[in-house]
Amino acid sequence: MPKNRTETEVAEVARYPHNITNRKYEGLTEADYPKLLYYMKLTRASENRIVKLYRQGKVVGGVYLGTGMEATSVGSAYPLDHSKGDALFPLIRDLGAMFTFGMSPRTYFCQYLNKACSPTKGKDGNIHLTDPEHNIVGMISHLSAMIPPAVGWAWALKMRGTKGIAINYIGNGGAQVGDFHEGLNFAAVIKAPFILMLENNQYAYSTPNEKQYACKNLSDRALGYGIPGYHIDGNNVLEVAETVHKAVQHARAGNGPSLIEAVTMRMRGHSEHDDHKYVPKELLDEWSHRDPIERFTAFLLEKGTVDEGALQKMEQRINGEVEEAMTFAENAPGPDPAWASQDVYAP
Amino acid sequence: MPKNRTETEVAEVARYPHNITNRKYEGLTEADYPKLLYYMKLTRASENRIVKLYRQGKVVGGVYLGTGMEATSVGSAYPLDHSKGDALFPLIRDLGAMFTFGMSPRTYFCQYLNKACSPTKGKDGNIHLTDPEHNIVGMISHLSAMIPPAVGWAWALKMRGTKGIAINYIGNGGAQVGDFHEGLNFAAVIKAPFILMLENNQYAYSTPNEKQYACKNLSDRALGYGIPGYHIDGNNVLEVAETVHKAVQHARAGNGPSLIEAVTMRMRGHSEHDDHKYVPKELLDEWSHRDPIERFTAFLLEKGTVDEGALQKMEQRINGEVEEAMTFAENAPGPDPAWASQDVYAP
Amino acid sequence: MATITYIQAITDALREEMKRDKDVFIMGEDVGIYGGAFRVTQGFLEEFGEERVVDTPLSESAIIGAAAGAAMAGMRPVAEMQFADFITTGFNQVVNICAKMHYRTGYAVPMTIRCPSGGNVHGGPFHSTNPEAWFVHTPGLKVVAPSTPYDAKGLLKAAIRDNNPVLYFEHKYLYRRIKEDVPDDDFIVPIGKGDIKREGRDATIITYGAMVHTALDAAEVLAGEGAEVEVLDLRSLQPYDKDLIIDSVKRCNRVMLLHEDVQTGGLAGEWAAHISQHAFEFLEAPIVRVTSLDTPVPYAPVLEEVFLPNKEKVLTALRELLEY
Amino acid sequence: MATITYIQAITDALREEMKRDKDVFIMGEDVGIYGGAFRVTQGFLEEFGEERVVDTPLSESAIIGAAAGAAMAGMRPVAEMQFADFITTGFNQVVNICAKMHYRTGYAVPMTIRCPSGGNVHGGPFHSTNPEAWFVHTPGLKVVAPSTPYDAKGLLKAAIRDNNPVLYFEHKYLYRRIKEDVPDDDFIVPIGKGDIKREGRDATIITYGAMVHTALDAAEVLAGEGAEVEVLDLRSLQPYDKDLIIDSVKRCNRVMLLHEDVQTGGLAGEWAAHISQHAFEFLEAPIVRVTSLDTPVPYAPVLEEVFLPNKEKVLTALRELLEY
Ligand SMILES: Cc1ncc(C[n+]2csc(CCOP(=O)(O)OP(=O)(O)O)c2C)c(N)n1
Ligand SMILES: Cc1ncc(C[n+]2csc(CCOP(=O)(O)OP(=O)(O)O)c2C)c(N)n1
Ligand SMILES: [Mg+2]
Ligand SMILES: [Mg+2]
Repeated sequence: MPKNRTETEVAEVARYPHNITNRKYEGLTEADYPKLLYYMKLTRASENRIVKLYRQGKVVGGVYLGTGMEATSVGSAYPLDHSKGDALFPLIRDLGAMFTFGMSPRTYFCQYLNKACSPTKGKDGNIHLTDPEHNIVGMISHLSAMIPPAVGWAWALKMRGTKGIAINYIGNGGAQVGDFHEGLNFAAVIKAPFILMLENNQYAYSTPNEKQYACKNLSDRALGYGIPGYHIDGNNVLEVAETVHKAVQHARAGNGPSLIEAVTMRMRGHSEHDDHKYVPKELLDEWSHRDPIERFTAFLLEKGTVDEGALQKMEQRINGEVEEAMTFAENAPGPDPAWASQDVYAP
Repeated sequence: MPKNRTETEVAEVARYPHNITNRKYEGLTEADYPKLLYYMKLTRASENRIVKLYRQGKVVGGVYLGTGMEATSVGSAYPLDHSKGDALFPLIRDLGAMFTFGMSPRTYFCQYLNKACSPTKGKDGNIHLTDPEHNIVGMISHLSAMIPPAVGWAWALKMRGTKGIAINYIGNGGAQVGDFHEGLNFAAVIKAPFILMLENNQYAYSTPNEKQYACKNLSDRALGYGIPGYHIDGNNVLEVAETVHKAVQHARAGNGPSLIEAVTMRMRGHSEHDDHKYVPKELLDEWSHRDPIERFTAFLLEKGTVDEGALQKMEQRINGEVEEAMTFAENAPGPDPAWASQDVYAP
Repeated sequence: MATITYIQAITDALREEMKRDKDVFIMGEDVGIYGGAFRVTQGFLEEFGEERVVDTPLSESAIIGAAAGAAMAGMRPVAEMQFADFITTGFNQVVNICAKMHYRTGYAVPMTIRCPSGGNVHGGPFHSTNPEAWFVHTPGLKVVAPSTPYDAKGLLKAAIRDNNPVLYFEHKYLYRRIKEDVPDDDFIVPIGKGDIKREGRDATIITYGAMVHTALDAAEVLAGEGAEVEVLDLRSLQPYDKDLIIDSVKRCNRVMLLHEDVQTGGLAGEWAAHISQHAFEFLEAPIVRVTSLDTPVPYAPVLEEVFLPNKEKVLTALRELLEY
Repeated sequence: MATITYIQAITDALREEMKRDKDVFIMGEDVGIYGGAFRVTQGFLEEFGEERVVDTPLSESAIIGAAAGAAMAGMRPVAEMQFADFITTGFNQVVNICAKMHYRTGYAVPMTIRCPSGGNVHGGPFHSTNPEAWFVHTPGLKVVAPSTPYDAKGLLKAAIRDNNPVLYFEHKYLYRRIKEDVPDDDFIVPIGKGDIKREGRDATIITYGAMVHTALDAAEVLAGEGAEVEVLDLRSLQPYDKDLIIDSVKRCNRVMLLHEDVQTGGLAGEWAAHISQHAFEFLEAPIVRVTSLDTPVPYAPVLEEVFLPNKEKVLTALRELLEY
């Protein structure tokens, strides 16, 4: 048997797990750091608020959280810019990316509460969010199915002569679906300005990675498409943003797609009704020490980028925003029943 | 951008293109060589005969040939054995594999002429052959769709405690379909005794490889499934048989699937109605010097394994077998019209 | 006899079949350690081991295709779709591999695909559909859709023992809402046989799945108003009980076709064609269809209510039918 | 005016639309250098360039999905399936991405999927099917299936200009067998409008695609026997021309539903339900279905002949219908 000569190279930055180091991160300046922290904290605060509402029975259907994954989510969206034509195709755990892309907390709460003001008008649920104003396209449930459309969107950006990019997300479970393969291969062949962000949070519902795939790193698959593959620490927001920045440069230069595997952990159940019992306690304990927000906060304090006062202000601001948005949504009217039969077809 | 550290390692034997070297090929003895030649020649003779029939208007539908690919087809089936429970899931260009697996020329001609004696009873066409007696399962047209069932079959062999293996084939076009990914990944996870033989014959219908994929070698994809990947000379029947032999040992030892990319060339049109004009003449010329049968014959003569007399005898035997089978099929009755509505369901 | 829920009936059938036949095994996403998204196979991993209760990768096409291959090689897989909706990503395996294999090659494909389906659970466009009609329209497949614990158990056993690919649609809304006494001893409900769930003489409602209960509720109301409405539960959708339909129509002369699936191109059409061809002279009123709207399934409860058929909609249409 | 074949009409429509609107582009397997398996786009690569005539990898799901994404971002892709049969491997993209996008998100998906379909060309189980019914049963999609060069051209233009995903089923049997005069100037055939291809008064055949010609042939024979059979070509299958159907049934009072697709769960059922609900009082005979057998499409000509509807089968059923 031949040795496969190696696994895909792990990106230089990815000696995982490690702490955030005080080096220069490509594509970022220190002025970006507090913003990254803000989006991560806004994300967690919003999700915590939804959980409360859920426990009060005010949410219809399931609640899906990105707790523990905020660095991946926020860091990956940060280098992109909807006003440049970039488009975001997020998954259910990517609230952070949506906020970073410009979506307002109101939109989130309206959507989760199925209100008339929700971007899907109550026709789709939970975080299948669409926010056309910010080029955010809501996912369908079928995992990996958004990859081909996201690639097609990216392709259209190229056909139209823009420099825009589309970024899409996939899980360590969803990466086993055929569309992952067809979409990424097609993107590579047409050199679509496309980034696939693989959020490897160790589980797919209750299924651990050894039952999902047998390769070492999912980023190794990049080799089979002839595109750059990165394997990075998904709990270091700076490393995530830096890596996506590189992929963005690669795409904007006309060199096509990249695959980025961010290693992180889903710190809650698949959805809030899932007791998460199948995850060994030690594993959760271990990961709790790598919380992306706590880690980054400690780093910023140590570095002196922020001080306690600034942190407090940030938290106040976030609490205010979340409460405002939630109150707005709670008081907003529900969808008009007549909408049920409308807009199946475009005019 | 990180360098992907490497492409999959090319199998040691695969300094392609090269001539057949006079070394020891694992899993083979010199006594096997004339048999390999026989199957290759039988394949080409049978296909040439079908083309004649086709030109006489005696064949319904398309004719698909493996001309130029006989070494890949025959060499890959040779290390397996249906009497050990091994199963063959061939494609349209794998007549050589079917003969090697034990199927008779009669079956081939009955099938191509849609006779009652055809294994699909006239219900399926051309070389969608099924030969249950020899564990040959006929393909469906949808490329890559046979991978999951072939994996499932292999899995069943394992569940039932046998040492059997299933081998399935895929093209350089078909390898872009989602089932390639889902099937191979699943096989890797469950360690199914499975071999996927990728016949890279440079074209998919009229589409050249650079429009199918952007990676260097399709065998690099093995890395993304955590299985051995081989990139070999598909026109050297010994190298093909040796590589499959290794994959067989790997599978029988319980270590799971392998992916083998055999580099070869489709020397005729996609089907006989295709004029093949889109293939540069120089490319065909170049490949014509690598004809797997001529090459192997020259090697055997030089080595002294066979002499001209033996070759002549072999040809006579083959011609006799082909004529007998064809005459049998031509004279055989067609399917009973009543069969059209029968056997949709198993009893 | 024990009083069990619809979902328990499914669990019981699976367990009993696995004990009866060692070739039966279970595969799907999260069916092992988690016991399935709906906990149908909870405890099975411990009871039957990893070899027979297989947590698969997230790959519907591989699940269905591998099940088909294993079935052809002599096993009897029961594959679970986490939701029926996800069968669309394995669609080709179902309609081209499973459905056509026996006709083309003579290889039997004895496998069952369990599909938790249906709405009224606020699941939205991708967790609420009733995709059975696509498969009824694919020769080579069998399709069943029980409405009661008894039928759920008997049909699942029949499906597992059948030598063909059977799609088993289990309605999520019924899982824990419907209970009944089910005999302890082994029984099957034959595929292809319908069941009169309520006898009548003034009109027949032909339906299946969750809508059987909606039909029964409506029939009960009308009984109070003096009309006797028959409720025919098809149970099997392919093959379906053509004779029972004709027999009922001949007796009741008015027909409502009711299903939760969307209307255009749906199964009610098939039944209407059958009836209008074979019971034409017995019809005393137009055949009426009551179905969901022709839209994706909306998420918000207030929209889903407009979308789905319910007792009131059935009653309104029934009254019209009876007055015709 | 020029006399052109059905396949030429498709080519002409594509070329004219690509000239008219620079957002229109073509993608699919072998559509470029080869000009498509049926040579529909021969010469397009030279004429429009690689950017607008794209040879794709062998990946139906990526083709359909990428087309959808490009459409959402403002393009108007026309994706070719090499054979309609292969749409099953991209099924999820069609029914869950394309069909539901506008309803859920408000993004329009202006794309066309060309699907060379149908049998009688000895293509066997995987190159002969008529998969339209699955899509008619999926809200959010439009489905058309022309029978003549005029309709082929006008409907393809309408499909490309439509702001929704349109599945365009072009029947391979008709490609080079049917010719007619087609105006040179720009025209469309509106989606949703049927066409009376032959007027009659004694019975109506409702059909589409290749079967329109079978129906016309049968009607011609019966005209010689003194019966006037109307032939209603639906052209669009979703939406379909409900009013025209009812109007015709009201005039002719006897109905045959004819399609090449298999019967159970097929479109004839939909039409039967519509008629038996809305023209009940005008029916003087049972509604008759003539369709293919409920089997995969067999390969051998002698078997395919048994499988498919043809003039003789239609005539036999028509005579019975007229005598009822
Ligand atoms: C095609 C498909 N099959 C099944 C499901 C049901 N399902 C929803 S989430 C999930 C697990 C997803 O795991 P992963 O991709 O790792 O994403 P994560 O939830 O961990 O972020 C499954 C099986 C689905 N959504 N799509
Ligand atoms: C899923 C699918 N899409 C399209 C086709 C039509 N088709 C038949 S053969 C072919 C090219 C196949 O190329 P490759 O896989 O390289 O096999 P080869 O013919 O070269 O052996 C295509 C596109 C098909 N058979 N299956
Ligand atoms: Mg995960
Ligand atoms: Mg090829």
